[in-house]
Amino acid sequence: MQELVTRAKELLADGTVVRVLGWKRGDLSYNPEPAYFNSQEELEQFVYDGFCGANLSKYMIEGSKKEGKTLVFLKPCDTYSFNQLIKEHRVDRDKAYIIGVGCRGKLDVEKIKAQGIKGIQNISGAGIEEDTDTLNIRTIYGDKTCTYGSAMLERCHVCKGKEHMIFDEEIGESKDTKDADRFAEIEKIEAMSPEEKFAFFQKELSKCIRCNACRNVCPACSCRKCVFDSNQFDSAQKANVDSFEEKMFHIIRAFHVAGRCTDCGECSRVCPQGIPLHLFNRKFIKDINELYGEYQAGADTESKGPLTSFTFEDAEPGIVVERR
Amino acid sequence: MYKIAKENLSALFQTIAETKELYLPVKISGQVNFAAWDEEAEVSLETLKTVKSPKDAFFPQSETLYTCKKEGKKITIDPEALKEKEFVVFGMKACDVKGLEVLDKVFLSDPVDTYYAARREHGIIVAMACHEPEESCFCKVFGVDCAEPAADVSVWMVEGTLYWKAGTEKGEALTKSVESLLSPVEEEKKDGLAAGISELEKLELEKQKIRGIVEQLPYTQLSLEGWGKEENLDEKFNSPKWEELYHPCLACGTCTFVCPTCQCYDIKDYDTGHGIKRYRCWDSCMYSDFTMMAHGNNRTSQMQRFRQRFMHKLMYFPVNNDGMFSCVGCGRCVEKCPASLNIVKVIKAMGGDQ
Amino acid sequence: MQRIGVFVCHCGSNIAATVDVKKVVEMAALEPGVVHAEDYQYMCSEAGQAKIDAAIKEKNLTGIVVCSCSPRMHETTFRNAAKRAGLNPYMVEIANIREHCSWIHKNMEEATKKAVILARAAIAKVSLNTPLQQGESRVTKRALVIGGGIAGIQTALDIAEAGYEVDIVEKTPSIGGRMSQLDKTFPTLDCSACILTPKMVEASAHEKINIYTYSEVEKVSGFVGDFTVDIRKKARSVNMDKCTGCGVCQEKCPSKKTPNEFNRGLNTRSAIYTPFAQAIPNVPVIDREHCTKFKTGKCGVCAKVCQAGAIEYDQQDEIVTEKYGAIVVATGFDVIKLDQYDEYAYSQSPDVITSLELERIMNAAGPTKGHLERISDHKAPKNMVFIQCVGSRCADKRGKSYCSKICCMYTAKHAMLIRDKYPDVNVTVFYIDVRTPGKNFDEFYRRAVEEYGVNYIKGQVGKVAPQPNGQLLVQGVDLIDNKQILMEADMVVLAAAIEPNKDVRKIATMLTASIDTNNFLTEAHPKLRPVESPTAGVFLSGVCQGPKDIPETVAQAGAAAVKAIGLLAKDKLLTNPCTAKSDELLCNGCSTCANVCPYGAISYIDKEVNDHGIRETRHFAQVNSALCQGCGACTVACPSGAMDLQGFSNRQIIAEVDAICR
Amino acid sequence: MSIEKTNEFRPKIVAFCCNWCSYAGADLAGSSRLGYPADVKIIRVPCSCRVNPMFILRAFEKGADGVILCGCHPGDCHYTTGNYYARRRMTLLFSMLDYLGVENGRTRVEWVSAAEGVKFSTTMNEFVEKIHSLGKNVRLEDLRCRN
Amino acid sequence: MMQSQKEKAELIREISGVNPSKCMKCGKCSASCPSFQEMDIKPHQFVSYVLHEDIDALLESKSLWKCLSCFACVERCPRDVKPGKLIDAARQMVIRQKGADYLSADEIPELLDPELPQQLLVSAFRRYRR
Repeated sequence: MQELVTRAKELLADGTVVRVLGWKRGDLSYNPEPAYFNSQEELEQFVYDGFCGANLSKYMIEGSKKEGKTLVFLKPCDTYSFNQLIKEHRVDRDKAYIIGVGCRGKLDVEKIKAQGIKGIQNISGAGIEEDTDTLNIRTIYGDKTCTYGSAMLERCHVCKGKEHMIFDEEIGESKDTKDADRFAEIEKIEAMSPEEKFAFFQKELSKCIRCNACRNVCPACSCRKCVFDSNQFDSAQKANVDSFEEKMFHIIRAFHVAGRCTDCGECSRVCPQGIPLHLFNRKFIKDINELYGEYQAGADTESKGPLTSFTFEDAEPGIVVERR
Repeated sequence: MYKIAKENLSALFQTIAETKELYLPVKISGQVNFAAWDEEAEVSLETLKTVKSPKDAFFPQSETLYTCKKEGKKITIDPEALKEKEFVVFGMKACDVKGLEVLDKVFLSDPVDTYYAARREHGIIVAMACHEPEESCFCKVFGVDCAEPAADVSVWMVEGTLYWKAGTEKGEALTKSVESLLSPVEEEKKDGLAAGISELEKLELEKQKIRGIVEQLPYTQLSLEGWGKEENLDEKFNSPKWEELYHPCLACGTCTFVCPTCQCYDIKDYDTGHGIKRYRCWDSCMYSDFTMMAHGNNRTSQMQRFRQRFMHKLMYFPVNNDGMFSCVGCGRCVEKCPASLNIVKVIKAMGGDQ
Repeated sequence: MQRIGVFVCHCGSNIAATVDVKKVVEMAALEPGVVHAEDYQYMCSEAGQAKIDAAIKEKNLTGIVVCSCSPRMHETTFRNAAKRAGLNPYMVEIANIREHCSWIHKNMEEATKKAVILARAAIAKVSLNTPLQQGESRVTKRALVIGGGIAGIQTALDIAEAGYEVDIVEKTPSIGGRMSQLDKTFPTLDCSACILTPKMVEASAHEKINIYTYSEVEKVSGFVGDFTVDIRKKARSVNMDKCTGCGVCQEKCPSKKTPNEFNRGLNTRSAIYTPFAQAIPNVPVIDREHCTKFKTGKCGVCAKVCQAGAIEYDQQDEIVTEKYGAIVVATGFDVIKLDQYDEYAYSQSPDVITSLELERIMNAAGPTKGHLERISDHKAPKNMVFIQCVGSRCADKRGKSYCSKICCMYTAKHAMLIRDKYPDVNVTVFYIDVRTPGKNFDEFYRRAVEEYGVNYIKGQVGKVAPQPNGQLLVQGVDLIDNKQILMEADMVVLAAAIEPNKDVRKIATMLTASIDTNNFLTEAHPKLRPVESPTAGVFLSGVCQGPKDIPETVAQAGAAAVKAIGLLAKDKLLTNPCTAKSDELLCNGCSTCANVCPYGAISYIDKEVNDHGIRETRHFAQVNSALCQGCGACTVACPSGAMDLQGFSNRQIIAEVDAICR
Repeated sequence: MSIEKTNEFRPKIVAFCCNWCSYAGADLAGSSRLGYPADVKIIRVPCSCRVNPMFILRAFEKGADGVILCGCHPGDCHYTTGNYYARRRMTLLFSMLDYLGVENGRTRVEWVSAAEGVKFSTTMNEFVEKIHSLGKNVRLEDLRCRN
Repeated sequence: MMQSQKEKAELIREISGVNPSKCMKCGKCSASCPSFQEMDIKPHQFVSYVLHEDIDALLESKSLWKCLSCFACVERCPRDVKPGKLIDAARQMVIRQKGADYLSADEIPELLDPELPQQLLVSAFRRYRR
């Protein structure tokens, strides 16, 4: 991590960049926040550890509007989002100096708490250089441990790989964290009866409080004004008035990012109600892969997305029934 | 003071539910929130903080105000009926109860919000002590004692026994209705031979233990110096710190929707095809269309919206309400903010201003 | 709030027999905004239209709904009626209660109920209609034809004859194209040059036609009626005004080793050259790549021998910018490369040739002066084998999936000509199918077989193996006799597939005209608009659209000309107002909409906007309403709902949905 | 009206038809007097690619029991490519609805040319029958819209 | 188990992965075939036999054992039909029939005869090793 700080200071000093977009140490051991650093002194607050899950690429939409170049730290999975944003002219490549940072999986404090660990005072073992599989957690109620893997975000278990799709330089080692099949959960649901599926999603979506965190954090949701905030479709927008509204919102949210979603997993990470929102996006990804050929949004900045292209031989919508 | 064994609680809930609506922390798909009780409900009283605060029970996220119906060219208006049935909210925490005091200031002062008032009138609160406070809690900063929740009924859960103490007339009435399931606590009896102390003493020890833990919490020593005073208003408002602080904010409504004191709402119409339902729903000052008017919005940047939330909680509200902050230190926003921003970071960052 | 009038038509008994028209009127009158409702026997009649006229004027209507037959029938009628009454014609909606209701339902109650709902939907829609104005755009009365082959020449001539200026841009030094390389043409066997040259001369002499040879289209902007095109005139190194076309320079040029493209590389040419004797213009160009002067700085023979002093070594490429109202693409074709077809030994033996090479060999002006001989040893062949479908109808990557269409006929032509001129040469044709649809085509083929004794074998050749003695061993199959055939041939002629000119892709991109997977330009409609590109103002002439023979090409060239003339004849273009429109405050410039637009109607601009007090420069989509045809693909592709379709807006369609589901 | 009072389930069905092929196909069905149930109500759109998934969900929200989208046959689109985009969009949308446990069969896409009056009528008859067999839409409706 | 001609045709299509309806009857396979003269059913006919589901005749044909599996027909077929693969598949069917479907690798030596093309052995092993 110190290497990142040193390099950031160098780049600030030699004028390559005028600011740094990274993560700032939080006031608890697990809540660093995305932050701009404008000087070498401010960089003393910089942190990069297992809790730096936030994908900084979307912040570069604003970053691109600022004067001068911004140094941005991107994890391997974040670089897909950045590419996609370039493709959609939402960020300016020339305004960004990208350091691809290593990643050994990102942690979710909710997963630690779910293991019955309360009153956390300090967590060690989350550092990026620490080569340990155990997190040691000091709490008000005694010392606890858990494995790194058990505290990892879902997305890291199905990691797309630790390669940066776009960068100016790369710093730091990564560790492969993939230990599950990306589509296993989707297949499990697909195999359910319609009644079971309906019950499953009804229950999950009933938790939705329409806070819009999933939308606002999503790098693909970069509309100036979401259709759900416009008066064209008069949606309930922020009110959880009827179960239909939740379904409508989540279907359309996923549909709007279909073919553009890089599966960065931010939506699931931020949901205050723990709704596995990636199940929607990933369903579309799976369908696109199966019906229109493998496609990974954000793997490049040129390719045409699957919903803005077609082939004459595309499957008919009836395939949905035939495949069952 | 009464008590009931933990294993008999479901009988208690059943009895309450026979005559009243009962809301309590229920786990659904892995998350605990206040919900109506039924026999299948997975009740989770151990959960310290429900994701959303229980303010829904009094001020629902969405509620219909009235319905317009159209027949031919005639329009009729039916106001929604006010709450008439008694209901019990079981397991609210001291901070949540304090949150209601904040809401009362808003909704029960003139003009009275009749929908809210009806719910307050018919709602019976059973508040529970926080036996294992966590690192995100800072209720003590706002003068809340989580060991001694004051409500219609206060309850403690010690070693598998729920202790029950009515605090108001409503609470007495509720106690009466379930008396058959409760047994009185005999103040003199030293039940634990080894401990040799009475149950009341044991309860006092538990409260002290809780207060001890609270002292150790990282945010407990937070200073509110400078906040809530009119003379500092301009200085806080104009502080350059806001510009640095707001950056990570995603402009989602998580903090406002989990907050026990946020009380802003929007009023919208829904066309059902047969008429219009006018409903109100929580709004969030984090949203770009909050207080949107025909000419646009008086807060045009996210910094201004971000500032609004904290200035409201820590300045405008206390200035207008005899120093009562509209934050109760429940720490839900600390836990749930997707960008790890929170009111504590704001208080700390701005604390050094004066 | 709109003031809506509803007019319910009985259509005699067509509607009234199954729909209670009075009930529809009664129910419609209750809808919000409806201030007038009436019924009439025939709404489309003059008396019916007069009722509409009167109601609009008396009740000050802002929108009307006519419940009648299909809008495909009378929408225009009622729009015109509204217009006459002073109402914007796009404030009219039709509820189709005949085709979609009275004619298909028997139960009066049901049909009436449905008619009421359809009326409600139309009322709900019209409440959200906004007056739309047909846009106008001016038309530059000049056409550009890209490609100077027979297709381009014919199109240019036809347009010029109608009185409009036409520019032809031709990449090579002369117009004439593929047809100028041909010897004879089927099925009449007249000499290609004899019929083409007069056309070339006519085009070059026509006062309305301006020819840019040795030039290429560099950039296209604008849209139908108003294109701006940059044309690069490549440096010819010869002054066109001074040159007399005497040809001395070519004779004296010491560098004569360059493969002659016109003769398909069968012989060589000088570095300063005109591609062929009848070239127009008859002005040579210096091929700078092969010219000693340009390569080494030494030489300059041509300048010395040129009496007219026309040689200008320091000439530079020149960019000409012109405005056009219409653009015709006539970029033609080439034959495919055969290096992948090892089994036919095309790369190994000079005596395995393509049919186009045979054309040059047979041509009196060709490398052998029209004498049929082997390229390897100049001996006259005794046995010739023609192989059909080389690279055509091919499922693999080596060839093309389509039928090249012209090969069957030109092979019959070649076989016939050879048998006629050299009766002792045996000609064998291996074919898969012989396709001769066309006037006198099959008769022509039969003559080759019956009168000229050409040996047609149903079957394909598997291998051509050059032998040490210079012969070609051909191994084929006769599927009728079910025999494998091994025969020696002196020459093998391959009917190579044709493909669109390689440059078409570049040109299509500039024009935002769509092309198919085979690089043929796509027509606006495969049956009904075969000479128009989906991009307005762009027309297709000749093989760039699909394989064609000469008469078809000429016919299509004429058709493309007529379409272009039809456009140029207009002073102004009225545009369909039901076009997409982007909300500049919502659009984030992501370009998704442009990716799905089939007409290239969407471009992006950077402009300062005032978004409720926030002033900033934003990058957003703009729809060119002259190009947009109003399909709405962009509106759905746009995630933020910034793109909407006028006349079929999101809110209008939703209002219809709501009214129906109510 | 008395139809409303009978207990028989009368589905609400929205049919989006493209202006150039399917709407004309429906007109042809009409002029050929090829009947189909009155439950089907047609909305005219310029092209199948104009149909936003939100329109379909909106219909269900407001109480539709089935939604069918008709457009030109692939390759015949008046705008050359519109129905290809529609095809992908609808395939993905339908797949998502199926995944959420909404009965498949409530949505359908059919390519109907201007000459296929018979096909239009048969398709609508089949579709109405299918919706009858599925019964009322309860998984995608908004309860507020119930009568 | 007795299979109908239709089932056999299905099987042969499945084993070979060939779609015989792609054939445009150009005969290039037969034109390319080095063993053409010795075959009773010619390579292009193979495709048509499968298309017309006349499999028994095919299985009895001596052509099966004359094909060298040089795959010239596969390489040169302009329609990507791969007649050679059909022949290969037909041979598989015969072998499977003899050994009651899916014989094991050690049974193969006794089935060997000098006429058997080597390619067949190789592909047989490839298949039966699965």
